[in-house]
Amino acid sequence: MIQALNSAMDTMLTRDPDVLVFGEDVGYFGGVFRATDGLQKKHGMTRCFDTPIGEGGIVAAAIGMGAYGLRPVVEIQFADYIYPAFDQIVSEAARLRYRSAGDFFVPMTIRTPYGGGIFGGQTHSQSPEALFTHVVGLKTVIPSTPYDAKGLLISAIEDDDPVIFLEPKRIYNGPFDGHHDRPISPWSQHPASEVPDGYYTVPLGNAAVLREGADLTLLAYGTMLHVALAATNDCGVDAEVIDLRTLVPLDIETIVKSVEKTGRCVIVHEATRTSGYGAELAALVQENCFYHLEAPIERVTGWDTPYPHAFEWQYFPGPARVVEAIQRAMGA
Amino acid sequence: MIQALNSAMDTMLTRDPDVLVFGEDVGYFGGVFRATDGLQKKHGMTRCFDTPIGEGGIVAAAIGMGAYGLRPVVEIQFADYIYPAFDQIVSEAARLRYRSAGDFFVPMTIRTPYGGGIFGGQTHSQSPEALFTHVVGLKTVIPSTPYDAKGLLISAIEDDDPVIFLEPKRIYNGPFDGHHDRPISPWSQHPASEVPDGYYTVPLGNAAVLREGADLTLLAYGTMLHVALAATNDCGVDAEVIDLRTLVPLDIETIVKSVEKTGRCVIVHEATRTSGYGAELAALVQENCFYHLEAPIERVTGWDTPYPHAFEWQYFPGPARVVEAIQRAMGA
Amino acid sequence: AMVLTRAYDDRMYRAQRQGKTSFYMKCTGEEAVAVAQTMAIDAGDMCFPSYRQQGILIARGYPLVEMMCQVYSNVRDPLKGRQLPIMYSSREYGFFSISGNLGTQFSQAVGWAMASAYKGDDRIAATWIGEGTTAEGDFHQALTFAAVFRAPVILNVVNNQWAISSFQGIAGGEQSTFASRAIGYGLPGLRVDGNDFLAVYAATQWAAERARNNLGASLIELYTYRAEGHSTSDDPGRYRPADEAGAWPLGDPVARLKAHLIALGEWSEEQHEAAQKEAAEQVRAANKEAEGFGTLGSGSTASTKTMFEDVYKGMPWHLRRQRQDLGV
Amino acid sequence: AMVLTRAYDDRMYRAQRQGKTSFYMKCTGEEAVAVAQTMAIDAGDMCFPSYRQQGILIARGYPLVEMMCQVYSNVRDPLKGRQLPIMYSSREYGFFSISGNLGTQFSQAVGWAMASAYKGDDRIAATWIGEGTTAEGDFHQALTFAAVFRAPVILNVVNNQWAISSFQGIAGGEQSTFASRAIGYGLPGLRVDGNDFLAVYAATQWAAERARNNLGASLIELYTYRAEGHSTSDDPGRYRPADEAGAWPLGDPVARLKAHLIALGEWSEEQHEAAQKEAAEQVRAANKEAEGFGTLGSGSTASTKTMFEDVYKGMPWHLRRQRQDLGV
Ligand SMILES: Cc1ncc(C[n+]2csc(CCOP(=O)(O)OP(=O)(O)O)c2C)c(N)n1
Ligand SMILES: Cc1ncc(C[n+]2csc(CCOP(=O)(O)OP(=O)(O)O)c2C)c(N)n1
Ligand SMILES: [Mg+2]
Ligand SMILES: [Mg+2]
Repeated sequence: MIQALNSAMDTMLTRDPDVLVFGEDVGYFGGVFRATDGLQKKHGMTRCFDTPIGEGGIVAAAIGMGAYGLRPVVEIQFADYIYPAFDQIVSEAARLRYRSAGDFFVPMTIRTPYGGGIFGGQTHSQSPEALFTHVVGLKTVIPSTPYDAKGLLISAIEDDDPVIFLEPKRIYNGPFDGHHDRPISPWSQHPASEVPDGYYTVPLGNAAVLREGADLTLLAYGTMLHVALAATNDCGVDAEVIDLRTLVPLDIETIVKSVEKTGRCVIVHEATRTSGYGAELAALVQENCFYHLEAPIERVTGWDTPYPHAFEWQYFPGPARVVEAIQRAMGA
Repeated sequence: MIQALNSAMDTMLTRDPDVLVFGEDVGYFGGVFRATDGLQKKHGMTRCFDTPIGEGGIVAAAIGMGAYGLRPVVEIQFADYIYPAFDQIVSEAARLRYRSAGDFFVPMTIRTPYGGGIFGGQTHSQSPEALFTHVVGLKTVIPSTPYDAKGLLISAIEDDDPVIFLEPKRIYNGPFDGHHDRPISPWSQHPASEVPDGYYTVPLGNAAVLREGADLTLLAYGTMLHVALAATNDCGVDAEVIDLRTLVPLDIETIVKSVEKTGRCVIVHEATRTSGYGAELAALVQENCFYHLEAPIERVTGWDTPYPHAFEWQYFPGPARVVEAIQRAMGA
Repeated sequence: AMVLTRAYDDRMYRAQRQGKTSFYMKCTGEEAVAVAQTMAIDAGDMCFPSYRQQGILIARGYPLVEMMCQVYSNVRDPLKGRQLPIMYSSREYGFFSISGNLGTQFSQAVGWAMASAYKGDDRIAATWIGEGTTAEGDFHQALTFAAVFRAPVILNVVNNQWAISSFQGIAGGEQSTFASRAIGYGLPGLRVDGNDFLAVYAATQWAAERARNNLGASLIELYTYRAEGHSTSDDPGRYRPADEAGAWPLGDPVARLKAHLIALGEWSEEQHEAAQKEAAEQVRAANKEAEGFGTLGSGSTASTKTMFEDVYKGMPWHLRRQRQDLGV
Repeated sequence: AMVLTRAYDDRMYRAQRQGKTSFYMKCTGEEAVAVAQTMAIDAGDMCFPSYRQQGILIARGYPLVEMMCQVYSNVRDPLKGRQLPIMYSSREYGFFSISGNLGTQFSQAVGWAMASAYKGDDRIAATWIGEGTTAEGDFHQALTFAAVFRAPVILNVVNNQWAISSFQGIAGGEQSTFASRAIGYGLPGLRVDGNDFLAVYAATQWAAERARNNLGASLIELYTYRAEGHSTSDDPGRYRPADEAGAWPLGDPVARLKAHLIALGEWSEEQHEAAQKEAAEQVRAANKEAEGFGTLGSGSTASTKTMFEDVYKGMPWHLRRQRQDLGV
């Protein structure tokens, strides 16, 4: 997936002189996860560069550049470190178009790796997506495959609104289905693993049905999408697995259509449970599909604790926990 | 309510030499809403003082003081201005006890006025409570009456965990039931408007049933609690009105007991809808009361836009909108 | 322009007192800052102001009527009634949307300047922040980024000695000057009498020159005095002596410039009175027109459905649904 | 202590390479900073370090075994396996819990110092930040609050010239020194050779004296060099010449102190070798004991149910329920 992201930025830097890429260790080094590897060498110091360690200043600079007319793409080294920029994101980027009645806007993309599974401890494992979904004026995008990662990132860069682009770092360098104790099945077995060269887009706001099924609807995104698929295989229930891809704006039709068909819904995310995005999904599903529901909507999530270093796999909501939820929903 | 809050801080400053009160314009001036009026004069410059305009620094100082062993009570002038302190709150205050295995903790209370209804425009009207309910390690409290305001604030100050104490500024100086076009019924008509002198507490984590009812459960907090009561009177439905008072930890039993009885639930808050705290409440209610529910859980909330200055009353979720939701729920 | 700014402030302040809007903020005593600085930079240069530089718009000839319509949140308000009064915005006049959140514009201005430099554009950015707000992280990030990326920007600290109720010492103004903050970043720091129109003009001209020649950013501390309350919601009587304003030795920038010009024989009492009359007249006329479009609460606003627009470039389904729920 | 610190680093680095834990960070070349500064302040003074001052704990005699158990996240880890290796915490030894979020400790230290002053306690606070992290808002807030409230704190900037892959210029180190940042706040700013043990000691003693006498805060820039990679996840070969470390003229603080002491006749090659042997031995023994309690992945951890503790002082219903869901 990391190469796909790199290719998306390379493609946009080539196509549009107004695109700039910057952040901490992003330029000469190419990013601590190598997402911007080679971009400075190819496009020059003025197009892809290192910044001081100040997330607030990075996002503020991007907002000012956006007001000028550029399309900044900034990297926050870990999602856990986005909070120093929170005021600039929430009070400024998200509100500028509205408060200026369209006079100014912020065509900025904030890329940041999120999620656990890498023994990163409590400050290299967070999944803060729910916070951004509550902030009106932001779009929140999370890819789960290399193909989508490139297509969605290009769409995000071309989008005229600020986009929070959360990257599942656990699958940066290969797939992971949550079975940490088993060999991993390679991307090649994954439908959307082929990444075309050059320009293409995957539109924001469209979910993808990755597996059709009749018995139950599984809603997931990012790394957990693969966990959901693994759980489906493990328990043999004919689940419909939906990859949300964009959290806001949400593809409600695809979800409602599926739940009206299956009558059962399990939501999976790695973020902490209380007020996580699963809460909004559960609220929407029961509002829109109440009379079709045959069982309570289940949420499988990270526990309401920080991500503990030594208990990585007790914390991570793996296939076993998803299977239990599926069985509870089917049993009900 | 403002006098009740002032009295709570006065009481605690008197009882406990480790309590300090500070923030922007809090000391000599007594706060832009007068919440700390007279406290510096009475308790001295070292107990109640003005700080530079730096919310991050204010909270950081409070965390350091907490690590020393003091009980800081800080004011963020408007909830809309808490974001510069977001990193210190989320990454530090909320996690310190956990990451140090109890070695250090933060007995800090952050007071901040929230909510609209005062023509404050988009940066003096926000209701960001949902963001804090998603952050593990924080407690989130919102009073709706003067009696509770004092008792809950004293409990918050005495609590050894960081508490986000959100104050409904619309009812600082008198009650408001959302009927902006009618004369207001005074606090005196409100059961919990009498505020005793001196020390007393209202425990965190307990909701209050403000009106018993058989037909439907109304969940609300802060200003909207009064709107919910007004709506109940307006539509004559026998609703049970529950004041959550503490959002985290939530009093789930009281809620479940009520919804199991009524089978219908309407949630009211002023914050924007998507991923607002109403989503978590809806998710919990359907998880815990699925087989008792006779109608979809309704959410009456602020719109997913910033708070627009000229459209105060089209934005504010007043009694009329609550009545509609109640009728939808009853009709279903 | 200073005279006009003051006349405008007086009128709008009265309008708020008459209940025609919810809120107003004057810049009385600080007119020289915005006006002289605007005159010292080019019309194409981009301003990232705080809420106390209405003088920029007036000096650039932005229509008074539009400013008033914004203050009244009426049907002609260019911001469609969304913003608190005085939170103007005009891309056309190089005036960035004012934020209620202090300090954020300071570091954004640096980004705009970086973009201008990247494009080889010779326009520069100028930004203003109150001395109280220098304590925010944005101030530090602005200076850091401006120094590291040699951004063509003028960073102005308006030291009017008060931040609502707290005097400049609470922001650290007693240990050192705000101008000296620049030293640690390797930026030039100038400190000028903000009530001396010509001094402000000269210092700004120097900094603009420097920025335009890509020699980098400058910080200017403008030492002035907030002669009125913080805003219409404020009561300075509670925290400072009533006569302090009068006692302030560096006086009124308008009176000082007037005296100076008269001494030079370039101006006269008569001309000044005439100018004041003309300004008052201009404001009166504009206000008449603006009030014609409605005042806050008069019900004459943009249509309610505009409330759901501009959250995003397009309107996603959930906002469309909410708009329908409201029935507009 | 410097020798011991280095021996400790070498052992733990090897342990990580052997897969006994997930992560490690060395302070090679910077040992003098933490060790000399710790010796120059009192045992009761409170330290708010970054992740590169393990020398503080070692200089204060914190048990190596406990440090190692933290690195191994094993059953004896005082932090119950919750934190990334090297994020130590010990209230007893005056060592504040290390945060993964850069810079936050700098302004917290000021708060601790304000509390100490409020209590009339004569203990002071000391805090460390990397030169790269000075760009964060916390740095500015720390200096502002320290100046305004005259907090008894020592603010140390460890300029090891690198921030992962970016050299100090990216943080603004070319336009001005980090020590000079203090000037704008009216604080003294000292700049010392961080590899000169005695210079570091003297500067710190002066600042501690000043703080203890309630004369206020000082900022010390410690100029040193990060001789190794940023962490075990880093590969400096990608961004700096392999021999740069060797070429660094101000050399190795251990070798320099050793040479100095030998010149004074206070120390000898033999004593030094003996000291190194002893340190290596001490570390070996401690590591044997620590590994006895398990290494990461060995399964020997605190019990899983502790994962749900200390989120709050008590355990609210939702965490109890989640613990039951996990079946522990
Ligand atoms: C982030 C933030 N914190 C607090 C406030 C509340 N507030 C509005 S103006 C003000 C005082 C600002 O003083 P100063 O920077 O000196 O500007 P002046 O009003 O003197 O022009 C404060 C504290 C705010 N608007 N934003
Ligand atoms: C808020 C935040 N942003 C980014 C990071 C990622 N990060 C960890 S260490 C580091 C470099 C810090 O360099 P410096 O401050 O010079 O300290 P040094 O490593 O040299 O001791 C970065 C960018 C972080 N941990 N926290
Ligand atoms: Mg001021
Ligand atoms: Mg460094």
